[in-house]
Amino acid sequence: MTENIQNTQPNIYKPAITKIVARHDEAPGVRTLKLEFQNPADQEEFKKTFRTGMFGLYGVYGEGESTFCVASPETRKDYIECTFRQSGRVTSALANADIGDLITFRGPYGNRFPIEEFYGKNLLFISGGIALPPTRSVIWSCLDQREKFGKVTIVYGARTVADLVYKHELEEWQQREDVELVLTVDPGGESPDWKHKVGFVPTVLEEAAPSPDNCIAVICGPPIMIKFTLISLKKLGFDEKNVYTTLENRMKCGVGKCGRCNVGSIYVCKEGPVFTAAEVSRMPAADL
Amino acid sequence: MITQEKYRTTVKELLASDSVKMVIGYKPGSTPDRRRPLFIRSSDDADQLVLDSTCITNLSGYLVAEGLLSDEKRVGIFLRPEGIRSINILAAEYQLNMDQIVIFGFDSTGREVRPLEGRHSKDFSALLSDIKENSPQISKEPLLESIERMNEQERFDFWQEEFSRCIKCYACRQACPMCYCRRCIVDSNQPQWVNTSSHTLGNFEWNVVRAFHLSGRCVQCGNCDRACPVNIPLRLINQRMAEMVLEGFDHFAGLSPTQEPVLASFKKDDTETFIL
Amino acid sequence: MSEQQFEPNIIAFVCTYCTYAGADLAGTSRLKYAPNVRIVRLPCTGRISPMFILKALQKGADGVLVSGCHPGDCHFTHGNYHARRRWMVFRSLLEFTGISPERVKYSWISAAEGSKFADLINSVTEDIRKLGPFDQYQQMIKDAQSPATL
Amino acid sequence: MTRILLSDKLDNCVERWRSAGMTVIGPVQGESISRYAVVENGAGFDFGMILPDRSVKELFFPQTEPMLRYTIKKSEIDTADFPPPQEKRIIFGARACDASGLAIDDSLFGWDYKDDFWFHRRNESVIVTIACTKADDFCMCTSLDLAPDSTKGCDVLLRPLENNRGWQVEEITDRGREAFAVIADLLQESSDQAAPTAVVTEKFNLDACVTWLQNPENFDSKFWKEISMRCIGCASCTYLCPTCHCFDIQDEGDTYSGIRRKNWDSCSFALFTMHTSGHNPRSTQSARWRQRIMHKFNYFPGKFSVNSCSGCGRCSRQCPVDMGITETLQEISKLQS
Repeated sequence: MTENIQNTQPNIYKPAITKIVARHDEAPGVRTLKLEFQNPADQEEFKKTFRTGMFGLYGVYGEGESTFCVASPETRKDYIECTFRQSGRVTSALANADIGDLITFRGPYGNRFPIEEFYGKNLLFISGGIALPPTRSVIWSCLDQREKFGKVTIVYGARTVADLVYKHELEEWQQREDVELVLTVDPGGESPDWKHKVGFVPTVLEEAAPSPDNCIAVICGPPIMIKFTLISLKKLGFDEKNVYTTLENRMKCGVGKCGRCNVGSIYVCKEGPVFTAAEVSRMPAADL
Repeated sequence: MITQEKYRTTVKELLASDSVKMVIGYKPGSTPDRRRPLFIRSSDDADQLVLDSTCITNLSGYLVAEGLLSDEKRVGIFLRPEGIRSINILAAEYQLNMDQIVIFGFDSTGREVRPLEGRHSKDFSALLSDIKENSPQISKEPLLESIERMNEQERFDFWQEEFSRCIKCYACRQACPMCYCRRCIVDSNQPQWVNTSSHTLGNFEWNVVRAFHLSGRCVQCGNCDRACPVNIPLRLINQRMAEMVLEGFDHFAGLSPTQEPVLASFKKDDTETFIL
Repeated sequence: MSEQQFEPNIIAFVCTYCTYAGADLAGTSRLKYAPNVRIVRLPCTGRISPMFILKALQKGADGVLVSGCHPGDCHFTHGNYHARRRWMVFRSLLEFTGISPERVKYSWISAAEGSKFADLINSVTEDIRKLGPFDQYQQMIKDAQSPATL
Repeated sequence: MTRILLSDKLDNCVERWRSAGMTVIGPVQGESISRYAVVENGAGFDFGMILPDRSVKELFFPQTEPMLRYTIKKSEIDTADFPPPQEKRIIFGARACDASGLAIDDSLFGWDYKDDFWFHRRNESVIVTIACTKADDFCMCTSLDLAPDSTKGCDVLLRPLENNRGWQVEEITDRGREAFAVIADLLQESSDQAAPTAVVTEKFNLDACVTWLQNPENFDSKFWKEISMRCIGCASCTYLCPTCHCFDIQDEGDTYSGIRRKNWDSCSFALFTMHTSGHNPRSTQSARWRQRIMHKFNYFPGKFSVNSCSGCGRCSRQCPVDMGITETLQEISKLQS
C-alpha cells in the first residue's frame, strides 16, 4: 500500500502542523485558539512571510479546512491566533480540539494591509461582531509600534453585549490614553449595566464623526455592515482610497486554483483579501 | 401539427386573459432533433412553441423553481402522462398547489402527437388509472431482463462498471423533478453519510441513495437517464424500484395529488417474509 | 490465508425499547453468543435510515443486522411499520445492485426474547461467516484509497 | 515531400513506445461512452469519432485525486504524499481543442503556486494531435481563434492523408521530436496530400462578445436571467469542459486516518460559493451562469491573456436542456451588434 507513496514530492496543498497552546472563549460559540508550529522550518517560513491581513486555512484532518484570517499581529510572529465562530463541520472540530491537540495550518496566503503607508497618519478601525479578529491583527500591529501613528480610534459593535469578542482587550484599549474606543451594541442587545453606545455601527460612526483628514480607515464586518459603513464614511468625507477592508469569501485552495472566491475578475485569495474601498467599488456589487 | 397550432392558440388566449402568467413548453433546439424548454410569457413567445414527438423532457421540475409559484398566480405547463404524475407527487408532497397549475397534456405514439383532454390534474385520473392497470403488461427492456437474470456477483460487477464512469455532476439529480430538496443529503456534511468523491465507492453510494430516495416517487420520465453525460442506464434502477413498489404495495407513483407517499405510509399487513 | 476461521464484523442497529432490552436480557441471563456484533442503539427502528447501513458497509462491515419491536409493539405505535416498508424497498434495491440480501438482515426481537437474541446473533454470525468477507465491497473501499493511476 | 506515418505501422509504434516505457493513450470508443484511455495496440484506437465524449482534462486533473494520507497518532500527525503517476505517457490522437485546453489551464495551475499534480503529468506527457477532418454542429474552435489543426498545447501534429492510409507528421516541440525519434524508422517520405481540415463555421463574433462582457453595465443585464432560465444547475458542462478547473478539497476518513482528496467541483452548484453564514454571493442560477461565461471570456483572458474555452462544444452537446456556451455567445453577439 505504501510502496508508491514517497515523502519527497512538493505538494502545495499540504499543510503545516501546529499545536494548540491556549484557547479562549470570546463569546457564545466564538473561540480563539493560539497555535504554535511543530516544525521549526514552518515557523521560520511563517515569520518570513506573514504580514497583517493575510489569512490561513485551518484544518482538522478527517473534517477538512476552513479559511479565516490570522488574528495575531505581524509584530508577534512566534504564534498564530485565530478566532472563529463554531458553525460548520470544520469549525466544530476546531472548537472541540483541546489544548495540546494538533491542528493543521496552510498559509499565510493573500495580500496585506500596507501599514508602512499608514505611518504618521490617524487610524480609524471599524468592525462588527465576529469581524473584529482581522481588524485586531492590524490594530495590534499598529499599537505595537504606537509612536509611528497619529490618533487611533476604534469603533466596534456587536449584536449584543455577549457577542463582543476580545472583551479583555477591549478593556485594555479602553484604559489606554492613546486609543479612543467607541463600543456599541445593536438596539435591544444591551445589558442593564451597559455603559456604552446603543445603535448600529454606521450610525454610531456618524455620531463619533472622526475627521477624514490624514486618516486611514480599516473596516471589517458582515457584508451588510460594510455596505452601510462605506456610505457613512463617504458622508464623513473619507476618500475611498483611504478606506481598507478585507473580503472573506468561501475558499478551498487558498492559492488561486479552485475558483470559488472570485468576485468579478478578482481572485480574493491571491489579490485580496485586503482591498481599498475604491477597489471594492469597481467590483460587481451583485457578486459580493 | 394540428395539436401544436391548437395549443398555440389556447396558450395565447390564456395569456391574453391573464389566466396564466407563464406557460412552460418546448421550442426548437440547437439541432433539428433537439427541443429545449421554453418559458412563454407573451404571444410572441407562444409562436416559438413546438409540440411533436421529440418533446420528451419532463418539464415539471421548473414548477418548483424558487419563487415561480409564490405569487399564487397560475402557470401552464406542457406535460406527458408521466409529467402529470410527477406534479401529482409534488402536490402530494406539498411542493405545489395544484390549483395554480394549468396542464396542457399530450402524448405521442411514433411521430404522432395527440392532445390529452383536460386542464386540471383531476381530469387525468382515469387516464392514469388505465396506465397503472396496463403497466404490468408493458414488456421489459431486454437489458433489465438480462440484469435480473444475472447472479449477485454479475449484477454487482455490472453496476460497478456502470457507476465507475459516474463523474458526480449530479445531472441526474438536477434533471429530476422529484429532487427538489433545498439541500441534498450528499451536500450535507454533518454527518457526511456518503463519500462526495467520485471514486467507484462514492459513485455507488450516491446512486444507491438517489435510487432509494426515488423509490415509489419515480414516474420513469427518463430525465435522469437522458441527462447523464456518461450514459449510465439509470432508468433501469428506477424501473426496477417502480415495479417493486407496485408489486409490494400496489403503489403506482403519482396517481393522484392526494396519494400517500409509499414510504411515508404503511399497512399493518405489509408482507415481511424476510424478517427473522 | 491462515487456517483460522473468518470472524465477520457485523453492525447491529437496534431499537432501544425492544431489541436492546432483549440484548440486555440475554446478557443478564448469561447467555453466550458470538462476539462479532457491535450494537448501535437507536430510539426506534423508524429512526434507522438506510444511510446507516451504507455507512456500516463503507466502514468495512461484512454484515448488518437491523432489529426492533414486533409489529404492534412499537413504543411509538408505528415506527416499525414505517421501517418495515423502508427495509423492503432498500433490500430489493441492494439486491438489484448486486449486494446479497444475506448480508443485511432484519428481525423483530422483543424485550422478553433474550434467548431469541442470542440465537439470532449466533445464526447471523454463522450465516455471514459462511458468506465470507465482503470482498467486493472491501475492494471498492481499497480502490477508493489507492493513488491515482493515470 | 513530407514525412508520413502509415496507419498500418501503428501497432509497431505502440509497441515501440510501450517498450520505451511510455503508456500509450488514445481515443477509445467504449460501450457507452468514448474517452481517452490506455490502448495496448493499434486496434485499440478509434479515430472515427468527432471527439471523445470526455475531455483529455481528466488525464491531468482526474475527477477525484488523493493528495495526501494522514495518520493521527497520540502526539503527532503523519502525512504521506500521493505523488502523481510517474510514468511517461503519450496521448496519441488528441483533438486540437482538447490539447489547447491543456495549454489554457497551464497558466492557471502555474499561477504563482505551481500545482504539481497537474504539472508532473504535463511534463511527462507527449500530446499528439490529429487534425480534424470532420466536425459537427457543436464544434466552435474557429470562433475562438483556434482551428481543427491548432498546434496549441500539442507536441506533434498529425494531418490525416487524403487517401486515408496515414498521417502527415509535423513535430512541434522537442518533447514531440524525442517521442517520435523512437519511431523514426517507421516514418517515411511521401508526397501524399493531407485531407482538408474540417470546415467549422464561425458560430459567434468573439470580439463583439468580449466587448459586451467587458462593459460593466451588462453585468446586471436581464439577459443573464433570460438565457439561463432553463439551466437546471447540474455540472455536466463544467465536468466535460476541457478547461474548467474548479475543485473542492475533501477529507475522507476518520479521526485516526484517512485521505485528503481533490475533487472536481462546479460553479453551477449553489453550494460552491455559499458562506458559512448562509450568505451566498452567487445565490441564483443566473448569477452562476454569468460567472461561468464571464470567467471564461472576460476574467480569465484579463488575467492570463487567453480565453478559457477551446471550442470543443461539449457543453452544448451534452446539456440536458440544450443550453451551452455557443447559444449564450450567439445571443450576446446579437446584443452587441
